[in-house]
Amino acid sequence: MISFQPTADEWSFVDLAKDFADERIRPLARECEQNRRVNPDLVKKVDELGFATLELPESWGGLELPLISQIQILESLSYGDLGILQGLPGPGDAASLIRLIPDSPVLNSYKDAGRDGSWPVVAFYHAANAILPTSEIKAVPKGAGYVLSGTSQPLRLAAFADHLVIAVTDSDGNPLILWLDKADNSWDVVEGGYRLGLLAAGCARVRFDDETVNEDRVLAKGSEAQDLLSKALSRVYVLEAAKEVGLMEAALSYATEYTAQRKAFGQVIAKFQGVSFNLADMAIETQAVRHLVRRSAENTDREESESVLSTLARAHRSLRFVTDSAVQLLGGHGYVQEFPVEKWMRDAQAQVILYGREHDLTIRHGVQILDEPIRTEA
Amino acid sequence: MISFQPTADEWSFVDLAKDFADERIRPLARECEQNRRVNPDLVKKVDELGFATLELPESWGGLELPLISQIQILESLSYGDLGILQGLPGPGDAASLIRLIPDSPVLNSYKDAGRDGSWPVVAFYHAANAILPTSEIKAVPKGAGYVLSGTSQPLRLAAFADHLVIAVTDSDGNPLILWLDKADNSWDVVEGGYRLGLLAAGCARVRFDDETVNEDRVLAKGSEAQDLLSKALSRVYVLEAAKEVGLMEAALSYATEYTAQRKAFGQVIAKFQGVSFNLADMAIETQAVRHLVRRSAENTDREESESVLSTLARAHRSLRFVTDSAVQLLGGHGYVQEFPVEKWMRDAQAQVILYGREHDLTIRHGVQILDEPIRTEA
Amino acid sequence: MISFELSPHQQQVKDVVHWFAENEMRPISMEADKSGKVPDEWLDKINKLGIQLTTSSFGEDKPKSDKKTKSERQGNRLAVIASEELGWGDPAIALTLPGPGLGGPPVQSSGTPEQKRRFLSIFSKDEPPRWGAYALTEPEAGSDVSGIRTTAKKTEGGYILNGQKIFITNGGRASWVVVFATVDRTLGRAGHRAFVVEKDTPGFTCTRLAQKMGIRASETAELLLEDCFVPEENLLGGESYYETRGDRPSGFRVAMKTFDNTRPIVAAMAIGIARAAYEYTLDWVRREYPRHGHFHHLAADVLAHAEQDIEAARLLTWEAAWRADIGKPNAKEAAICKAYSGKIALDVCSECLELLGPVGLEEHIVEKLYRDAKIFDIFEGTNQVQHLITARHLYEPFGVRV
Amino acid sequence: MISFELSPHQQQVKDVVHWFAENEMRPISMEADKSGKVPDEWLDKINKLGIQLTTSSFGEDKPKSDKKTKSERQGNRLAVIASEELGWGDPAIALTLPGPGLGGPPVQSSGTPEQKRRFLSIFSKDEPPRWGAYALTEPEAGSDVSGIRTTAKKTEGGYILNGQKIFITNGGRASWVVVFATVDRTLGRAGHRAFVVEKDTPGFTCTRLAQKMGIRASETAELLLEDCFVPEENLLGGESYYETRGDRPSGFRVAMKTFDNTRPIVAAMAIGIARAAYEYTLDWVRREYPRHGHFHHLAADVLAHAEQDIEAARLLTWEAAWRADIGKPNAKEAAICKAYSGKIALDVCSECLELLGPVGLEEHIVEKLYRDAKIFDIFEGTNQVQHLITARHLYEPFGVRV
Repeated sequence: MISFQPTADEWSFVDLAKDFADERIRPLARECEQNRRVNPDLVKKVDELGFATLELPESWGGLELPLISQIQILESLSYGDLGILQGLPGPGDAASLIRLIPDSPVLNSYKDAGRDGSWPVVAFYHAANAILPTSEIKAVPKGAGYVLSGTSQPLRLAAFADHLVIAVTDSDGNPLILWLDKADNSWDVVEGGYRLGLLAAGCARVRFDDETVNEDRVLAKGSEAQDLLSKALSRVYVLEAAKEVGLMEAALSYATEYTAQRKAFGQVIAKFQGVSFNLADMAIETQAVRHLVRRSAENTDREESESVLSTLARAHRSLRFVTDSAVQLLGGHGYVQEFPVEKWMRDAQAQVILYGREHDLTIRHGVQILDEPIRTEA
Repeated sequence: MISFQPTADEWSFVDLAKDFADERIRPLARECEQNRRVNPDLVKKVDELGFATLELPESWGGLELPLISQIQILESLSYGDLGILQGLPGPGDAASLIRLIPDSPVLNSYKDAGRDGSWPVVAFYHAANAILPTSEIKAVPKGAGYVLSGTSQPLRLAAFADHLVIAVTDSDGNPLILWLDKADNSWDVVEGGYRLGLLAAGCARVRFDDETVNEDRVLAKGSEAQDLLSKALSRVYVLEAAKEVGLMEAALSYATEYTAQRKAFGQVIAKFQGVSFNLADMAIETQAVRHLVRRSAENTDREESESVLSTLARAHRSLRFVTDSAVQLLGGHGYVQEFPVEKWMRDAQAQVILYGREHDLTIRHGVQILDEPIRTEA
Repeated sequence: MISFELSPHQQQVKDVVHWFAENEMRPISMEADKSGKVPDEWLDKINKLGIQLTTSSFGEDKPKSDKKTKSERQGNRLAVIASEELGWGDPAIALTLPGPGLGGPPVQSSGTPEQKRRFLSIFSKDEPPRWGAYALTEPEAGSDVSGIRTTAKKTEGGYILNGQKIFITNGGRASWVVVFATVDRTLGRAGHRAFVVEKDTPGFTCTRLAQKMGIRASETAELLLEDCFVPEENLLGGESYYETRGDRPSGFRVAMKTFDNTRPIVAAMAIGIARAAYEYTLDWVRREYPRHGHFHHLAADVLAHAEQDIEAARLLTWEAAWRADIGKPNAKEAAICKAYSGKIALDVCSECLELLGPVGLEEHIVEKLYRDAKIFDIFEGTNQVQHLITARHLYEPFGVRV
Repeated sequence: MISFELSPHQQQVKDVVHWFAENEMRPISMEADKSGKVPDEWLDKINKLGIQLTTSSFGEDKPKSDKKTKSERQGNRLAVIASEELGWGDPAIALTLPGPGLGGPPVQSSGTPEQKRRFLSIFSKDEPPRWGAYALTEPEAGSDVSGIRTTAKKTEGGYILNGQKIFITNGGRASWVVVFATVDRTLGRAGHRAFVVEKDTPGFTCTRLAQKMGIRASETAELLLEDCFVPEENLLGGESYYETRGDRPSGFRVAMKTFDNTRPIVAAMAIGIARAAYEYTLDWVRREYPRHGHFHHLAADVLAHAEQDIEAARLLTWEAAWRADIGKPNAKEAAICKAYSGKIALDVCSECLELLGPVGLEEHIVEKLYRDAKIFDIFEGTNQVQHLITARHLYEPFGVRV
């Protein structure tokens, strides 16, 4: 039955998230950006409320929510500040891997480490989006293990990471996923002079200098690794797209209130030609993407992930449009740091850079369509 | 020296064209569409005024104008009605081929036939844009000649054509351009139930049923043919893009006048939210494309054709936008045939269909850019 | 629970209507466009089958409908599901299906019991096919009510109407037309009245049928009211309806509110158009395009965008319908889904034509859909009007009216 | 004759400025962005070389300018050619080059001979670097003049100014600022006056410098005027200028008209930004991307669009400058080129960032250009204002004002 009605549980969790975003996250956004790290008290509070473990399995002490529920909560949190959300320590994108193989013995030590509810930081490197041979990580089989070398592109959370997930195709052409622990393996963290956005998200490159990795660090190999990565990325992409919707909503509602109340030349800005149409377009885009994300979440919960790539691509495009429009509607005030919208536009651009190329995602989805049998159902 | 000033000669020719477009072409647009053929008196007048031979060489009795001059005149004529312009008999796109090799003996009989100023109709088939093996014309070498078979996609002027230019790659992989005369060769004309646009332009498919073509019909072969086709198409694309600018200008000025004068709810439509911004966007697009076409014309006159593909692609996109916007600004009146804009939108869509795929043209230009050395000059 | 899966009943409605669209509408589609007319014998046959276009409660009384669950109304959702399939079949023929059409909702929502009976009962499979129509637009005003110039002057036992209406779907063939007029322009909305004007009423004529870019098989009429006497009992809601409410034009507002129900239906038809173009083109590209290289990528890019636009439009439309079903205000959502669907319908058709290339010029469903699609961004409120409504709702909490 | 080829002189100006941009600006660009400041010693050095930003007659007095031909003025064309190169070098540094800046044109066009001498002669390579500034925008009004609230009250020997100005480029470091104020709001435009307020005038303070998304090395000041006495001789044009013209605010209009000259310059800088991002990315893609497959096509598509947008923006900007040179009205063209260039500058940067992928996050010129670009769609009149101006000119022949 077609319905847009959240469940009662979702309502109450979303309410909690909204209040938390308004009262706790939004006020700290600039401070966390300046410190390039999320305020530790805030992190503690996030952990207490359970927002950090939406994706983790119950057997790990997580909430193991379906994606359709998670996206509603993440959207509300991200309304507070995407920059903070992306800088929260913990398993990050790797949570989706853990969700899929909670009983893997490779993950035991990490599982133990997080028993107290405070999870060590994991950064997730994968080459799915990699086209640059000169800056990629290579894995050469050696005995039952591997030797890693090379430098990654900038990754989220890499600057803070205690663990690394490395998903690559090894030099023999076999897919491979490794789970590394800073205690056992070493890598260098290369931080750039980031000024664009998501400055609290710990973006950095990681570099390996012929690092030997033992067999017991292999999370998956071959077609199993391929399948695992593909499923995990589908989940990650849905969750990230939901965060983008939250940021769009923030920009939309801020711009609405600003143009409704701010006067210029004796009337509120809303009444000037072009302003209200631009605002309507922002609202339409935001709502369209919200629905697409929900659809992709529902599909992925049912293990049908066909539209995820294009949904994320659309979220990227719409996020750039909506945050840019918010700056534009605020005019000069949109460009200065007393108002949040300039930060949102920078965060938005950083976000879309980190999570896959828009055109690439779309074309990959299009190729899937062309290669599939025609769906007779809408 | 950077200048946007037409020469005195251009001014006077453009003035003539403008008046002619207003007084003679525009009033006959609907009639010619209904009759699916340009009014013969109008054709005669066009011939008398020399508008039909702008591209033909002087040695052929043509005006042999540089592209930069021709585009200004074509833009003004097309302001009257693109549908009529595209249905004018004569050499059509083949004029650009003739311009490049006026002395080819293959063309002698055509040259003689047009000595009285009334040129037989030529349709121009080329496979440069062809991706559909099932509907293409094949040329198989036989002795010194060729055997043609297969059916073309719909071509402009094919329904009226006395001559055909066939530019293909033969079955041995060699580029080839043939010039056929209805007197010597036979082909079938397959007319579809066209209802979209450019209905006076004689669009049809041509079909060959193992037609033997003698050696003396070969206009060019091999790299010469390749080069000739490429140069001719550059000229054709510039001229077609200029016609599109004329149609944009027509739609822009009609929509301006309509929204400035028509009232709804007690005020002129111009004052409603969104209308004037849409109009401004139409004006900006039209002017941007006008300049790009001029730039491409200037480049092509200097035998640098690098930007022609993307200019035509942009003209296509902008033409669709501007003619669609004109319909939208007229509202319900835009959709009915008492007003010209619905026809312009249909003509526009037919035009962009006939002259190359927008995305394809853009990507081909992009590949050129990537393969060229960096231009250090702007 | 948020869900986008059709229930068995919803799926059944979709399947039945799709079957009809594919097997009854599509075979006559191109010819109807060419001749500018839906064949009478076809309409007779369809009418005998009991198939009508009743936008007010579309799917609830479908031929094969199940016993309805009491728990949740779903008429609006069924209506948009069915409308998408009809738009997929042929939008011009869909608009020509017998029934009260857009005239149904105002009669349904504002008519007296006697009026409902009198005007709605005539649509029956046991009678010849009949139509109702809805006449709001005038030469000097688009599809909004505030600019109405048609006058209604009170007289003995009724009203004298004078005015002109344009762009009236089925206005020529309709058995009756809901005509909006004003008893006094200075009263503004309080002066507006809706009348049911019956065919062959003296002074009421169809002056001409418009020639259009598309939906050529659908009749678009110009109506003229010259000293046209309409009896009191044809004043929608009846005299007492306006008297008791004094200046409050609430009855009229209900009649206007039908836009909130009809816009999702129009949006759904537009989505059907886009989907028809997309499916045809996808199939064609799979057969005709090379399987690699840049044409392959180009087609992938275009088709992925088209699929997504259709999906997004459908979800926005479902949302508007769902809100109506559960009794939530949906004016903003109705405006949004109409604005979005009207626009993407044309975009998708245009992009599909690009993929087809010159063959797309020929007698071809995509070419026809392109011409049909454009009106969906114009009628039932232009895209601009939908944007304005959307913005108004966004600004409402701040007391600002744009 | 229509031609888009640079003359030898135009080419020379372009080459010289490009050399400067590449060899003097670029090396300090990233560091200046990081520290939010153009180094003083660099400004000293540049000033000693005689390089200034004088927007009024930019290129005509370039260091290496040839003997000018009498036949045709080309200052505006030279200005946009040079400005594109400066934008390419670094827009924040370009805006910080010593000179009268945007304050120059009003002094040049409306000042008395004595004022021109007094205020414009201080910019010299033999003096320390100095700046002029232009203060129009106020907290309650964007970059249009009609909403001005800063007051000027006539008093013995001068005026008392009260008000606040925001977003003033170089407002803190400027030796003088052209301040717009009104002697009587009820007079509308006729009440407007422009004053040259000199640094350290009592009551005139720079209250703070804005922290911005981009152009961080450029100083953006908030200025406060509290009972600030400005002598009569600093009223631009002098007292008699307004007396003799009565209510006709033509002098003021001339000062406003400077937008028609400055907008193409701002547009040209935006084009320089886009070109810098494009060239960097093109070079990078050629080195790093595979030479075939869908990434190749993706890059081809993006870069072809970027190149075309840059080209179109440049031609629109050249047209606006050319019209100014030959004395034709160019307000519409100036608005169009500003609207177009301001928008595509950001678009191109954003698309280039997509091609760069995650490495684009790092200390990277394209990332910086993206942040810089956005202000070019806002200052000197937002994109919306440019659209409105364009529409107004389109409707002017019909006597309609939107």
